[in-house]
Amino acid sequence: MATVTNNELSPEQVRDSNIYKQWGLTEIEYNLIVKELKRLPNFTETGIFSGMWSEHVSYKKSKPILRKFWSKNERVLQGPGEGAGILDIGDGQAVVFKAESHNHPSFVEPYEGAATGVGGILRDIFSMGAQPIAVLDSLRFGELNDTHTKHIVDGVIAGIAGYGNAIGIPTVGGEISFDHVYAGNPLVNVMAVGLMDQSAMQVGQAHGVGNSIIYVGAKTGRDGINGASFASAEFSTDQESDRSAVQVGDPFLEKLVMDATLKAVREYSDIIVGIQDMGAAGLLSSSSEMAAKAGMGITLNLDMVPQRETNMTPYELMLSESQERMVLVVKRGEEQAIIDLFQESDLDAVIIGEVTDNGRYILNFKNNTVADVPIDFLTHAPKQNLIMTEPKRLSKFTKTQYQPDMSDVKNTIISLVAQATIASKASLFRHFDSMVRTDTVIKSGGDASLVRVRGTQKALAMTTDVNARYLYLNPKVGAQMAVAEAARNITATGATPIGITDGLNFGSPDNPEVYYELDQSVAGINDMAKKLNTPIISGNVSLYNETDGQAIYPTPMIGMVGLLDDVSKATTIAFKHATDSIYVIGETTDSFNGSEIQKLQTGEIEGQLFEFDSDQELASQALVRDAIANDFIASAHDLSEGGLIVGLLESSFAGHLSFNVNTNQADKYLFAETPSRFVVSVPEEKANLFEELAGKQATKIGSVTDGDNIVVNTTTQTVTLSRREVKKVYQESISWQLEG
Amino acid sequence: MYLAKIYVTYKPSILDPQGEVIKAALKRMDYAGINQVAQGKYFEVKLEAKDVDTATAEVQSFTDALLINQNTETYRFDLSLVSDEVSI
Amino acid sequence: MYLAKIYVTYKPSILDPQGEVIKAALKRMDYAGINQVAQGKYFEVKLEAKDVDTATAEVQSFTDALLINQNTETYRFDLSLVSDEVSI
Amino acid sequence: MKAAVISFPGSNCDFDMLYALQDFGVDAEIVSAKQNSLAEFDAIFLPGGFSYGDYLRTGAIARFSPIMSAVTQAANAGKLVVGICNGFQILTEAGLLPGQLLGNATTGFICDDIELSITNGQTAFTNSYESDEKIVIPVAHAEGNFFADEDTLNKLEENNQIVFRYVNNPNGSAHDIAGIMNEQGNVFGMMPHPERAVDEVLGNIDGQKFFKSMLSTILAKA
Ligand SMILES: Nc1ncnc2c1ncn2[C@@H]1O[C@H](COP(=O)(O)OP(=O)(O)O)[C@@H](O)[C@H]1O
Ligand SMILES: [Mg+2]
Repeated sequence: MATVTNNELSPEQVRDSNIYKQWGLTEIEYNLIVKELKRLPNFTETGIFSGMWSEHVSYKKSKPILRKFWSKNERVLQGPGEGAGILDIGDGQAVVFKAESHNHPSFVEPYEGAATGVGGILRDIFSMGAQPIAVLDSLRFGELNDTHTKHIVDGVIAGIAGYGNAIGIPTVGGEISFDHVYAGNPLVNVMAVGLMDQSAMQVGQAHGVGNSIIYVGAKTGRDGINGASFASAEFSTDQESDRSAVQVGDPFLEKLVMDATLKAVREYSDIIVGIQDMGAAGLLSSSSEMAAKAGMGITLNLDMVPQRETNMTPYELMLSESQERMVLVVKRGEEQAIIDLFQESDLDAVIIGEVTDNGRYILNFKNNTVADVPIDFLTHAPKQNLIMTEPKRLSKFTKTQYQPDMSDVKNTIISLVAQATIASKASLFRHFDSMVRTDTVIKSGGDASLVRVRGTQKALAMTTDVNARYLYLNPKVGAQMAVAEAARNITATGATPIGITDGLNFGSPDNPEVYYELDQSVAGINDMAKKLNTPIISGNVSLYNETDGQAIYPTPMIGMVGLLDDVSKATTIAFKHATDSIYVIGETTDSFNGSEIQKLQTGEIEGQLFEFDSDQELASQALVRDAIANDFIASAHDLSEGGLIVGLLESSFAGHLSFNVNTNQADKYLFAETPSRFVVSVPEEKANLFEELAGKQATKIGSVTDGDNIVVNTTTQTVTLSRREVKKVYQESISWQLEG
Repeated sequence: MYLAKIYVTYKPSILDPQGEVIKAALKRMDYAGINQVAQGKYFEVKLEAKDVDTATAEVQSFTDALLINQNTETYRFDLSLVSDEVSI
Repeated sequence: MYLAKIYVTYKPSILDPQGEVIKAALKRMDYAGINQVAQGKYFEVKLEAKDVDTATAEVQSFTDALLINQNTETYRFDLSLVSDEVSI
Repeated sequence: MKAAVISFPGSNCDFDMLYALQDFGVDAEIVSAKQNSLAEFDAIFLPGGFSYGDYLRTGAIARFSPIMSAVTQAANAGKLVVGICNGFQILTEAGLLPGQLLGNATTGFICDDIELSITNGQTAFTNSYESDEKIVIPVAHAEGNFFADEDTLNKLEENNQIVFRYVNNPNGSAHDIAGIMNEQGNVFGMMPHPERAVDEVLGNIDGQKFFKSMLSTILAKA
């Protein structure tokens, strides 16, 4: 074993200088490595352990909790553990989806951070053999009154657009909200959805002794070195120097890689043994995990790795996070066909190693062996059992619900629609191509988005949701509500929810209160997922979302997909005809703690979260799906942030009609955020049928009207609004705040 | 008034996909002698400042803050005193 | 080997929205003295040529053909002889 | 009628165009930009996307692809040559249409449904529309701001070469131009995407008459 190349530290120097600590290994972990190898690890070996044992790659801290996810039902073809999860959607077809976070890179370098997030999640999808069909996002920023936040918002939006538009996969939906806790730690989660024939399924496994490891795509540079350990570190505002680990994306190259990979899967499925994208910890984690999953070993010759820069060390080659790269395992002797296919698109495709049966991870470089370690050991970071304690704030919250100040209801409504979290995000998502591929039936701007499956009657509904303020007040119930809300959005299109991907964004797990939040959130997601029969088939964990010790709200983003068997039933939120009756489905109760109105009027979020009844939720959703299947309703919209009044206004603004309603409740209930509710409109000739189906679940509150006047009667007063004026505030508020 | 001409390029380690694509196109167009192509940005900024030191400090400050991305880009600039006539 | 540094800018009559956006951003960031901002492109091209005249002709030829759009852009360039070492 | 949809590296609306043509019963196929003949085709479509990553300038690199001399030949032979979005940008870079598409006046990519008016309803691309009909067609571009010098613009106006205009100009285009043709009337480019507006399921069929117009033109010639 050669120990020193390129003036690297010797094994003794590695030990004595404690450099492994800078790379994120603890002393206990380092000693474990020494014990297992029965010698000191050299520089490269220490580096690869630090990469593989980082939280970002190994999930060593979150795994005990993630294991609890419920991820099996009759549809699941592939659960967590591969690039993405896969669900059966009938006709021999399958839907593939997953979410990924790029929080830290997007804070450091918003454009490239967000862009490479999109690139990375798309590679997860097409490496399974699926054609990506849609991208969604879930974004959290600080409040919009801060110049730096504006800069981050602009960069992140431009980055998602820059990558997604160019590669030609529509960004069909997402969500954005703003709270001060994200000012130093924005969240950029992206979700991608793909479609495939079940026969084309690929997994990232390296079976078969002697089979070849082929490197495909961009050349390796020094970008993003240590990105994996960087993603697992907390930010401190004075640590600018750490910020060199951001990669630069090239969507043009990725489109070539994507098209060629899918062509290879179509034409050579018999000789391709496995495919894996290079994500966190690059070539290192992709190659070692493929071999470990297959119970094999692997030997790589690093001299063969295409290099963009000179004098790269083995450590750099293995840990580089250069984008747009893939690893393929191909049957021995059949490599040329694959190499030719990629070269036709002017892409590098090079044999860099082979599968072995010795269970070892061996790296050769310039005629030396620079690493030789047991692969099982490398890919299984020592478990960590962390402690959890209930956050102190939770026991201090009282049950009393906040009571909104209703002294000026009209202006309260206008201020509410101007709030960045409520106002239309169209001025932002307008930068995303939502229609390329010409399959987008329902675009951004409603509840869930809907993408048809060409050549069939089917369509896939998709959404991302989470209201982190609820989780801040109650991690478990808040998480149930996040899943419920995602499902309500899917249901409002007429589709049935079928599965979940998640993006678990939390603070430092070493803080027992944060670890508790993580545990309770997963428990809440699980509860509701089981009720809805929507298994969690993939996901992502992003921890250490803190700045100077201040953690973000617990923010487990829920990405959900639904199936609509008959696309002609697709329903949108827009009111369709004047005189249609408007109904509210579900009860409205005193639900104000954690609400938008509490935030608007007090600037704070506090108190015990209001109640959530999952049976009520299921009943409301079942009714809406039934009513849509029977063609009884013209529009359906779920109620969430801002309550009934915001829901009504959105259904009005999405089309060109107004409304006249009488809630028969006090003013404040216009703003209550009671879950499990929808607002629907029903044509006159269907009203009886609908009422019969709904029974007590629906309450008629008024009708859709022509003209500019919006009239809202409550038991205390009548409020009249100009549709044109309020719509202008709703549509332009974000631009005003960004430009102001 | 001062005119700053600012030349921004990628740091050597950063991928320059544009440069690669342009080089390939030039080769296809039979410019055989082309060895390397890098594309960067070029800014001309006119600014008022009380003296050349202030102007220099100002240019460095806003270039670092806005014009470049310090993670991936580097720059150099020339500064000259110009008449107050506005068009560049 | 020759190194050509090529500076491409819009013709004066062409509106440069990008430049305007940058100027507005700089003003918001309190760089009050900023008068005008124009954004252009900057290329560094290394090429082999038998002498400086051939290199000059070559640079003009490919810049006219590919690097600029003559409807809206103009350019100037400097040429220098450099050693054969490849990185710029 | 046989139609070619050219696929440049980075094109991403090539299949959208193919499907739209096939919906109208056209015998259409994708042709790689590495090919150099288009002899067997009656109509050539340059689709939207980011050819060569849109590096340098939109369309600048694509215009030097091998296929482009065949496209020029087809144009000179009087065949229909249609560029949508990036295809329009490529046709202007190649000099088959005048002008250039600059960055949007309000910077950034815009994807939206946009109202167009039919300025010339007597062309091979619009004869199925009523003159002065207003339609809604999606746009999706960051560089759709049509620029040409005064003389060129005057000539376009005088010769009725402006085919579509924006009702509310989204990108700063001179004379609100959304689509133009050459003097002979066989080469056409537009920034909006009619192929995204042909399918009932997607909620907009205002692009159907664009395809019907071309079909009737070709059938009339045959
Ligand atoms: N970042 C984004 N990207 C794309 N679409 C978005 C984004 N943010 C919001 N939208 C769209 O705006 C609409 C409303 O979003 P949201 O208020 O989050 O809905 P809901 O409260 O029903 O979940 C949805 O159609 C959503 O897809
Ligand atoms: Mg909703």
